[in-house]
Order: sequence, then C-alpha cells, then structure tokens
Amino acid sequence: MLEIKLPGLDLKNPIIPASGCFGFGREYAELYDLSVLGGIAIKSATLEKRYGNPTPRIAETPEGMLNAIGLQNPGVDAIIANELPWLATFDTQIIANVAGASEEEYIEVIKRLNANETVKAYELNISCPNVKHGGIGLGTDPTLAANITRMAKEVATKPVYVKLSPNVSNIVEIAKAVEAAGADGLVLINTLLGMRFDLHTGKPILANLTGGLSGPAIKPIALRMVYQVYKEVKIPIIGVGGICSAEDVLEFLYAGASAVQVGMYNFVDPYICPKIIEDLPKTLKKYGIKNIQEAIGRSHHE
Amino acid sequence: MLEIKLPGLDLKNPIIPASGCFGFGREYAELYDLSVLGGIAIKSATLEKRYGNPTPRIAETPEGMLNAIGLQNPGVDAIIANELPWLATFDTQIIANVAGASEEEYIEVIKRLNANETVKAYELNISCPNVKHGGIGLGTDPTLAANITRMAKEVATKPVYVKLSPNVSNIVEIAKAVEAAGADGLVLINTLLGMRFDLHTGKPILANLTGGLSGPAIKPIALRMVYQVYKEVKIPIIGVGGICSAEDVLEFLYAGASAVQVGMYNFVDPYICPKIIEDLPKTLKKYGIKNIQEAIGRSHHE
Amino acid sequence: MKISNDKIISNEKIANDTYKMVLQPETIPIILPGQFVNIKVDGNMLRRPISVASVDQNTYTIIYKVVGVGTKKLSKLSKGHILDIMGPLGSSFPIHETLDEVLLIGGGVGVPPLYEVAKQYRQQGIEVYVVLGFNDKDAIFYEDDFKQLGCKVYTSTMDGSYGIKGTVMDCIKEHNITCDTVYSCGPLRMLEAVDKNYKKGYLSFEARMACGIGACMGCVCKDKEDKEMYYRICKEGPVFEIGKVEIVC
Amino acid sequence: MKISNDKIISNEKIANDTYKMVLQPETIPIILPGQFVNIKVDGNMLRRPISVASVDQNTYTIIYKVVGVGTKKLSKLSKGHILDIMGPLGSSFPIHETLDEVLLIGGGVGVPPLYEVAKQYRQQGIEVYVVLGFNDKDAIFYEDDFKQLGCKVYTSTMDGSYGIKGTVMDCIKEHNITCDTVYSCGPLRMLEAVDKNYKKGYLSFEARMACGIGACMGCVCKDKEDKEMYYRICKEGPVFEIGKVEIVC
Ligand SMILES: Cc1cc2nc3c(=O)[nH]c(=O)nc-3n(C[C@H](O)[C@H](O)[C@H](O)COP(=O)(O)OP(=O)(O)OC[C@H]3O[C@@H](n4cnc5c(N)ncnc54)[C@H](O)[C@@H]3O)c2cc1C
Ligand SMILES: Cc1cc2nc3c(=O)[nH]c(=O)nc-3n(C[C@H](O)[C@H](O)[C@H](O)COP(=O)(O)OP(=O)(O)OC[C@H]3O[C@@H](n4cnc5c(N)ncnc54)[C@H](O)[C@@H]3O)c2cc1C
Ligand SMILES: Cc1cc2nc3c(=O)[nH]c(=O)nc-3n(C[C@H](O)[C@H](O)[C@H](O)COP(=O)(O)O)c2cc1C
Ligand SMILES: Cc1cc2nc3c(=O)[nH]c(=O)nc-3n(C[C@H](O)[C@H](O)[C@H](O)COP(=O)(O)O)c2cc1C
Ligand code: FES
Ligand code: FES
Repeated sequence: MLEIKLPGLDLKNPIIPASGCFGFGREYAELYDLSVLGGIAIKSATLEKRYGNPTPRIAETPEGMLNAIGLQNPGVDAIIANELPWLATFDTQIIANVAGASEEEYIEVIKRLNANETVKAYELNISCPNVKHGGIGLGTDPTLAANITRMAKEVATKPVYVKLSPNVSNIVEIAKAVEAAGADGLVLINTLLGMRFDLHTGKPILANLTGGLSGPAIKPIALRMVYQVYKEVKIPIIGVGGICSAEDVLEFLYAGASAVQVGMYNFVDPYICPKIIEDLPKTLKKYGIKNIQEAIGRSHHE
Repeated sequence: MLEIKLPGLDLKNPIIPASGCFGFGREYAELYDLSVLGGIAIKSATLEKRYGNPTPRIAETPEGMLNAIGLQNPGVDAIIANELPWLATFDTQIIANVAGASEEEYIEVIKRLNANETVKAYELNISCPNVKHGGIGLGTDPTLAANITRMAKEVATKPVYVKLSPNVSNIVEIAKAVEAAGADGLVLINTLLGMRFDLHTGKPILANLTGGLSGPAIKPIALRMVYQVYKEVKIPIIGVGGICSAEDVLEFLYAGASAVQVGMYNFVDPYICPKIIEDLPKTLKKYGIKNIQEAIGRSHHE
Repeated sequence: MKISNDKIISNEKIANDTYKMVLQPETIPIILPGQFVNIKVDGNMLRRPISVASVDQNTYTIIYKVVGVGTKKLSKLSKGHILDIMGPLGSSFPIHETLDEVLLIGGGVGVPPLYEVAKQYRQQGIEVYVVLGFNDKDAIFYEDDFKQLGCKVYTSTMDGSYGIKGTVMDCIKEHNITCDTVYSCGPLRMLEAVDKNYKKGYLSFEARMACGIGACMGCVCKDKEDKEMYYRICKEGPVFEIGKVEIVC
Repeated sequence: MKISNDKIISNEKIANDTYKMVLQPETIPIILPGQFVNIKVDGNMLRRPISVASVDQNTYTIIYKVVGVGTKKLSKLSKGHILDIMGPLGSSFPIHETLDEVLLIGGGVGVPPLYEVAKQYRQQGIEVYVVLGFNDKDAIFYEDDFKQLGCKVYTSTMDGSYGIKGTVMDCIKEHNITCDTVYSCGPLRMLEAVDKNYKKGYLSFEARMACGIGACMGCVCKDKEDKEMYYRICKEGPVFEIGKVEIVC
C-alpha cells in the first residue's frame, strides 16, 4: 500500500531523507537499517570539494532553523569513489542532488555520475547562488531554470528532478518552465531565505548573514506550492518542507505530492524516517485511504 | 528612551498592533487603555462595506496561523463615522490601512480619509489580489507597486507607508521602486501565502483554499527582508512578522526597523502589546542599549 | 472577559474520547449558560474554545472530545496543572421565567452547554425535556446528570446501540415531544434540522476562531435574511435566536 | 550513541546562573570524559549540547549555565521529569597511563567536563593541577569537588573578587605551574591562549549544532595547517589534540 513508482525511482514507500539533512547516510546507518527508506537524497554534489561557509552556520527559529552550510561536500569524484559503493549495499533508491556555481559545473557533475549504477535519478538544486549570474539562484528566473534543466536533460542518462526555490513571486511559472524544458519531476521546496540576530552583539547570528529556513514553520508554504504546481503540471512532485509525522505526509499527498522528503526533523529525532514509515499504514487506514496512490492529489479531485 | 519620530507619526514607543489583528481597537480597549500604545494600524479600509471570504477563514500552523478574512470591513465612510471619532479619544497615533480591488478604489478611500484629523498616516496594503490585474497583488510587481504609490502620494495629505508582500523573488526591487515613487515609509511584511489540508476530507481547511501565514514561524523571513531593504532604501521601515516579545522587537530594530507592529500574537495573548512596552526598557538596558534610536539598524553599523 | 490561571481540579474520561475537566479559577467570574472559555494549550498557537458545561461554588466544568492535537494534550493533563484561560466569552442562552416547558436538544459534545440551562430551569421548577444524540452507546455521557436534575431525558444513537436509532429529530418524533421552545447545540447538520423544525428558541454555533473576542473577523456567519449583515460567533454568538443565522453545511 | 529517556534525579543551582543536573538513563551507557549529550527541550527545535561532567554508578551529571531559552527551561525542570537525550556523542579526552602530572585548565562552564578527567587521573594516583577561571566570585563552582579528588586547585576571577585577578594564564604564571600536558575547555579566547602556550594536550570546542552526529556539516572547523581539511566538532570533536584546529575568535 505504500509503494510508488516515479521516473527512475521504484520506491517501496514515499519517505526520502532530504538532501543535506542526512549526509551520505553513514551516521544514520549506525542507528537503523537504511534499507527501510523509500530512497535517499544525498548531500548536494559539486565538481570540486567544497568547504562551504564560515561558522556559525546554524541558528534556531520558532519551529524551524536556519542553515548556511554552503554546499560543503567532498566533490563528485570522492562521492563516487567513497560514498556510492557503500550506499549501493542498501536496498533503497539513491537520488543524487547536483549543484554548481555555473551551468557547466552542473553538467560536468552529471556526466561523471551518469555511469554510476547506484544513482537512480538526479535532483538539480537550483536554489544556490550562481556566480555566472551575479550570485542569483537559477531557481528565481524561469528562463535560467528552464535553461539549466534543458542542459541537464541533454546529458543525463537518468531522470532529472528539479528542486525549486520557494523564494519566488510565482512558483507555477518556474515549475511550468522547468516542465517544458523536459524535467521528469519536481522537488518542492528548498529553504526560504531568513535571518536571526544576536541580541548581545546586534549582528546576524550566521557568519553568512542569511540562511535557509526549514522545518515545520515552512510547511504551510510548501503545501501551498505543491498544491498550486500540481494544478498546472503533469510531472510528479516530491514534497518537502517541515514534514515530521505521517499526518504531515498525508497532507502533502492530498496537496499533490507523490512522495516526500524529510529534512531538518532528522536532527530533532534521528529515527523520524523509520517512525513515519511505521506510522503511515495506520494513518492511511485511520483516514480511510487504501493506498498512497489514492491520496495523491486528493484535494484536487471532484 | 522609547520615543521615535517617523513621517507623520510621533510614537511614544515603537509598538503598534498590526492591521487586521486589532480590529478598530474596541475589543482590546475593554482590556487595557489603548493610550499606552505607540500607534494603532486599523483594519484595512475599502470603499464599500465588504463581507470578505466564506468560512472557515482560520487554520492553525506550527508557530503560526493562516487567515483568509478577505478584508471584511464596514467601508471607509462607516469607519470615518463610527470608528475614528472613538479612536480619537485615545492618546495614540492612528494609521489607516488602505486597500482596494482597483487603483481607483485606493485613491477614493484616501480622498475620504484626508479630511480626518485622527488618521496620522496611510499604510497601503498592496498584497491583496487586484481585480484589474487578474487577481495579482500589486505588491508582486515593481511597476504596479510604484504606480499605486505615486497615485496615492498625489492625493494623500498625510504620509504614505507602503506595506509590502513577502511573496516575491526580490523584495529590494519592490522596496526601491516604491521609494522612488515617493513612499514616506515601508511596512515589512504582510503574510506569506500558505495552505493546510483537512486529514478527514482531504480538502483545504480554508474555504478560500489559500491563506496568509503569520506568526513567529515567519519571523526569520521578515527579519531578512527588513535587513535587505534597510541596506538599500533611505525611508524608515516598520517591521512586522512574528513579534511576541521585547527581544523580538530588538532583533527587528537591529535589522533596520524603526518601529514594529504586532499581529497575530494579540490573539494568543491579548495583553501582548502592553507587556512588550513594559518589558522594552529593561530589555534595552540588559543589552546595553540607551534608546531605540541606537538600536535601529545596528547590525549594519561598522 | 479576563485571562486567568485556572487550576485543574479533575480531568477524567467520561465516554469514548470524551473528557470532563473541573477547573478552579483565581477569582470566580459570572459565567452564563452557553458561554465559552478559550484555552491556551502548550505548544499550540491558537486557543481552543470550549463551552462551559456547568458552574459551581468556586469551580466550573467543561466537557471536551479529543479530536485533534489540542484536545489530545488537554486530555493528558493532571490535577493541579494550571491552564491559561480566557473567558467567559460570547453570548449566552437566555433563561426565561415565563415558560412552562423547554426542550433541550444536544448532539455529542454539544450536550454540555445545555446542562447549565437545564439546571437553571429546573431550579425554577420548569419542565425540561432533554433529547440527546450520540454516535453510539460508548459515546454517551451526561444522561444520568440530566435525569438527576429531574429532566425528562430521551436518548438516540445513530447506530441504534442505545435508545432510539437515528437522529435527535427521529427521537423527538418517536417520543411525541411537542414542546415548542428549544435550546440546541451540536453538529451543524443537527442545528440545521432544528432550525428548520422550530420557530422559538436558541442555537449555539461553532467556528474556527483566532482572537475569540471579536477583533479578527475569523469566525463570522451571515444573517439569514439580510446577506449584508454578519455576526461574529465569538462575540454576538455562539448562541443565537433560532432562525437568525444562515446555516451553510 | 542512542536516544534515551533520562530521568532527572536532581537539578540545583550551584553558582550564579549555573545549575547541576543529575540524570538517570534507562540503561547506563559508557560515557568517556569530554563526551557530550544532546538534550531535547520542550518547545525548541534543536537539541542543546551539554558536556557530561561526571559519571557514577547508574547516573551521570551535567553542569550548565543559563544563557538563553533552552537552558532557562532546563533550569525550571524538577526531579522526576523525563528528558529526551541523545548521547553520548563526540570524541573524548584520552587518559594516558604514563604521565606523572597533568594540568587541567577550565573556564566557566568549560570546567565540568574536566572533572571526570581529574577523577580518572586521580584514581591512578597521578598529580592533577587544576586551574579554574571565572568571571567573579559568584560564578565559582566545583572548586571543592576538585580538591576532594586530591587535585591542586588554583582559581582566578576576571574581576579579582576571588583568587588571582585575571585570566587562567595569569593564574598559571602567578603560581608557577610548569606541568606541560594540558586538558582544557572553556571560552574560545581562553582556548586560543592555551593553544598558543602549550604543545601537548587536548582542547574541547563548542559550535552551534543541528544534527549533533556528523550529518549536517553545521559545526565544522578547519585544520590548522591543511586549510582543505575540516573536522566536525560533534563527531571528530569536541575534543581535539592541541594545535590541530584553526582557532578563529
Ligand atoms: C464556541 C465553541 C464552543 C465549543 N465547545 C466545545 C465543547 O464544549 N466541547 C468540545 O469538545 N468541543 C467544543 N468546541 C469545539 C472545539 O473548539 C474543538 O473541538 C477544538 O478546538 C479542537 O481542537 P484540537 O486541537 O483538538 O483539534 P485540531 O483539529 O488539531 O485543531 C486545529 C485548529 O482548528 C480548530 N478547530 C478544530 N475543530 C474545531 C471546531 N469544531 N470548532 C472550532 N474550532 C475547531 C482548533 O481550535 C484549532 O485552532 C467548541 C467550539 C466553539 C467554537
Ligand atoms: C560540545 C558542547 C558541549 C557543551 N557543554 C556545555 C556544558 O557542559 N555546560 C554549558 O553550560 N554549556 C555547554 N555548551 C554550550 C551550550 O550548548 C549552550 O550554552 C546552549 O546550547 C545554549 O542554549 P540556550 O537555549 O540556553 O541558548 P540560546 O541562545 O537560546 O540557543 C539558541 C541556539 O543556539 C545554540 N547555542 C547558543 N549558544 C551556544 C554555544 N555556546 N555552543 C553551542 N551552541 C550554542 C543553542 O544550542 C540553540 O541551538 C556546550 C556546547 C557544545 C557544543
Ligand atoms: C542543514 C541543511 C542542509 C541542507 N543542504 C541542502 C543541500 O545541500 N542541497 C539541497 O538541495 N537542499 C539542502 N537543504 C534543504 C533540504 O533538503 C530541504 O529542502 C529543506 O530543509 C526543507 O525541508 P525540511 O523543512 O524538512 O527541512 C538543506 C537543509 C538543511 C536544514
Ligand atoms: C487575522 C488577520 C487579519 C489580517 N488582516 C490584514 C489586513 O486587513 N490588512 C493588512 O495589511 N494586513 C493584515 N494582516 C497581516 C498583519 O497585519 C501582519 O502583516 C501579519 O499578520 C504578520 O504579522 P504577525 O506575524 O505579527 O501576525 C492580517 C493578519 C491576520 C493574522
Ligand atoms: S474569532 Fe476573532 S472575531 Fe471571532
Ligand atoms: S552538528 Fe551536524 S555535523 Fe556536527
């Protein structure tokens, strides 16, 4: 009742830890068997190793947090060499999140991952500031978003999901542009830009000044975007933003998501993903839903 | 130490209940003397009486709420006749929030309020869907935002503050457009668009489908926008979004706000405004701030 | 209206998912039958509106059903816990001294606010018919309490596991209750039926609320005739004269 | 590492804004000196990392200072309350059996994790010098506890209201302590000074954390030499060999 098939992804259940919130799974593998997961979206891969932003990188907010990690990762080659073979030992679907400071970097990362059999799909993180466009995220401009999608689709040998930024006036416009450019699916949403200030110093808490807001606080915004986009596109949507219970998953399915990702709540409760997977059948039953498929987009039906 | 002078507004302290969260003050006047408040932003006034949206209009979210009231108000003439004379009996500064379904409606509302001495400033609510522009808020397009500001400034006999929508890719662009069009100040931010779903029916909880997200959940977003806009404009900013303590006020001042508005927290604790006003001097002292002025924009200094 | 720190004196399950909580306020306010209190639940933003079921010397009682996170949390609280409560709020069921008999129609957790009405009428020696509707036998509560006041109590269940099978309207028909002044509280569909069948009396409504005191316009309903006229359920309501409010199910 | 529901056995103020909490876990894990636990505080998202000060039969002790909302809430909890705790986490202070003497340098709430180090060295009969730095007399704690272990304890305060006036480095100079193997924990400026003046030993660092287990990269620091190399304070740390980590104040 929990299975769901999406382009490239044969999910035994719709629960996927979100990129950046699960590393490459090693820490969580000490706590539970990763094979229980529907899939895993691994930390954003860039071409070269990246250290990321200076610290502090973390600030707490009401029912949420800000992060400004800055895409710290060992680089795509190291990921292929050290992380993917290990991840291949688990019975779960690996989604490679791809990022870069220029369009060319995305493409090169994808090229290197193409040959790897462990990776089942790509997730383009188009929220990060792009040096070629004056530090603007590709995700805030429909033309740029469509362009990188098209470029990715040209080289990718696996389905391409595009992970959209919520910091936009019109999410539907971006989603449609990305769909028209050939995206196989959408991931909604990345973090909202936020800030906190230190009461003593008067300065921003994060060394990077601003950071990405995630957690239950943003759930209503994520739900709204999934709902609006579902109405206007045909490709499947993976919902993400503030999920921390089977009830939350159900809300995202109703809104139009076909699967979901769990982000910062892994930090609050490292067992949250297996817990949700365990709760999901009871919860579906409680609300009279026979299977995941029946719940997807239910708010839009008749 | 708490006084602050802004265009048209001579505030004894920087605390102002936000529009729509305080009605016309009558309910709260039963609880405390409204003269303790720096000012009051009254419920959005439209030309005619408006009933607003169907119910349910309210949904709860983590550290926040959604509302879809739909600008229910008795219309500007009734406000002038019944509410403003009564509000005039308090020693506080009245800000009239102005809304409309077309530019002409805003202008007509302003014209009728011009003669009223109780109103010290206008606050243009440009977040509401505008019939003339296909239901898009004027606040998501810099040209439309500048245009309504210019029109308002032409007829207004009192300073005009523009209350911006946070549902935009680039808040600075809108803020600068509005400043260039003659705005005397900015109010940042209105609500973020969100949704919730009923687990039993699968349908959106709000009859209006979407609603405006407010409360502590959105505070980091509001702080970020105040910070970004402060860097780029010269006109004063009134900060709003999730404020529920004197510490929150201090964060907004650091970010660049000259005064603040308190919205949905009035519902959680109807005494929140007088409480914050009482706490503010201690809090400033605790963090070594001599007066409000010293805290404004502190995160940007040296 | 005031905000008060009320102490939980007891909090016990009285039926399926249904709890009865006795609260002791700092100072005892005047609470009229049908009024509600608005309860802050730790970790939730909006207060939960719950009707007052009965008022005693220096305590009052509420009955609530666990339907979501807030009422779930309430059900876990123990004796001695202090709750942040706003109230009493809203309009009340008027008690008339010139009536011979009244009919109280309650459904589910709409039953409690009628108890205080029954009490006050019985104190005046007026005949009180009480018709209660529940989903099933396990959901039933307060039947005996009404009987102890000397009311004539008739109960129905939707599944027929107790009393008359069917709605409260079925129950009234079945028992040939002819009293024409009603006081009613319960699910909207029930209120709609009562509104259709009676001309005299009062109905109590629910709505999702934010402020609870009339400031936010979150809880409005329309006048039945004048579509321009609206009422705030938290302020002009929750109790309205029958026929006054447009009922949209 | 595991998640455990630990019961508060006691929670008392031991100095200005400083509290000592004794906790009883469901099953007693092996906790090494210098490791920390990550505590969930009701109503807050991120867990609060706090070092373990000492480990006993079936309890362990933490010492924390009230600096913000989370520690404030902790300070209000009473005996019997159950806390959701993740741990033990991170690296530990290695205990060497071949040393003659060690010098522990602690500042403020950096003092507690050194207590278990002192205990283990004293159990081996090794000479332990302890230099403690506090802001003022009212902030002092644990001085006697170290003395009772048989350590040589020297205390300084920034305002001179007790012991040597000045920093821990002033105190070491003043008392001519020459021991060259140090274990240190405290404010970053203090660690910087210790790092500059000693070649042998261990430092324990702090960072704002999200996951606390090495997954999020929230808490990283850089290697002092190889700027490409980084460490996670929650995983490779919080304890590092002196000279290993780049210290940016
Ligand atoms: C005037 C009034 C009197 C009431 N009296 C009683 C009573 O005596 N006993 C009783 O059991 N219930 C009563 N209710 C209903 C009660 O308020 C809801 O069941 C309760 O708020 C649900 O909270 P929750 O957190 O458990 O549910 P959730 O669904 O988790 O609540 C989410 C949000 O929706 C609101 N909400 C959900 N259901 C309702 C509802 N039916 N009416 C209003 N708001 C709702 C909640 O207040 C909260 O803001 C009354 C409602 C009103 C308006
Ligand atoms: C490995 C480690 C061990 C520690 N051991 C102790 C100890 O034994 N005793 C003690 O009193 N303190 C210790 N701290 C510091 C302690 O974690 C913070 O004082 C505490 O988290 C503050 O929480 P708050 O809610 O009171 O402050 P707030 O300022 O309200 O916290 C807001 C956020 O910032 C984080 N934060 C604030 N200050 C710090 C800090 N100095 N270090 C890390 N995160 C911070 C909080 O965890 C929270 O996520 C340790 C920190 C680390 C990293
Ligand atoms: C610490 C942290 C690091 C993240 N890193 C990435 C990343 O590298 N790439 C990416 O696409 N999203 C990243 N995200 C965003 C999450 O994948 C997710 O979209 C977002 O946090 C919203 O989900 P949540 O509310 O469940 O956390 C990160 C989020 C957090 C909290
Ligand atoms: C119930 C409700 C009604 C509101 N009505 C209006 C309105 O009429 N005009 C307006 O400009 N803003 C309105 N707002 C937005 C608030 O003024 C404020 O900008 C927003 O709620 C963010 O502040 P908060 O987080 O403190 O609530 C309303 C908000 C709420 C919660
Ligand atoms: S709940 Fe705010 S007006 Fe009724
Ligand atoms: S806190 Fe997440 S890696 Fe250290």
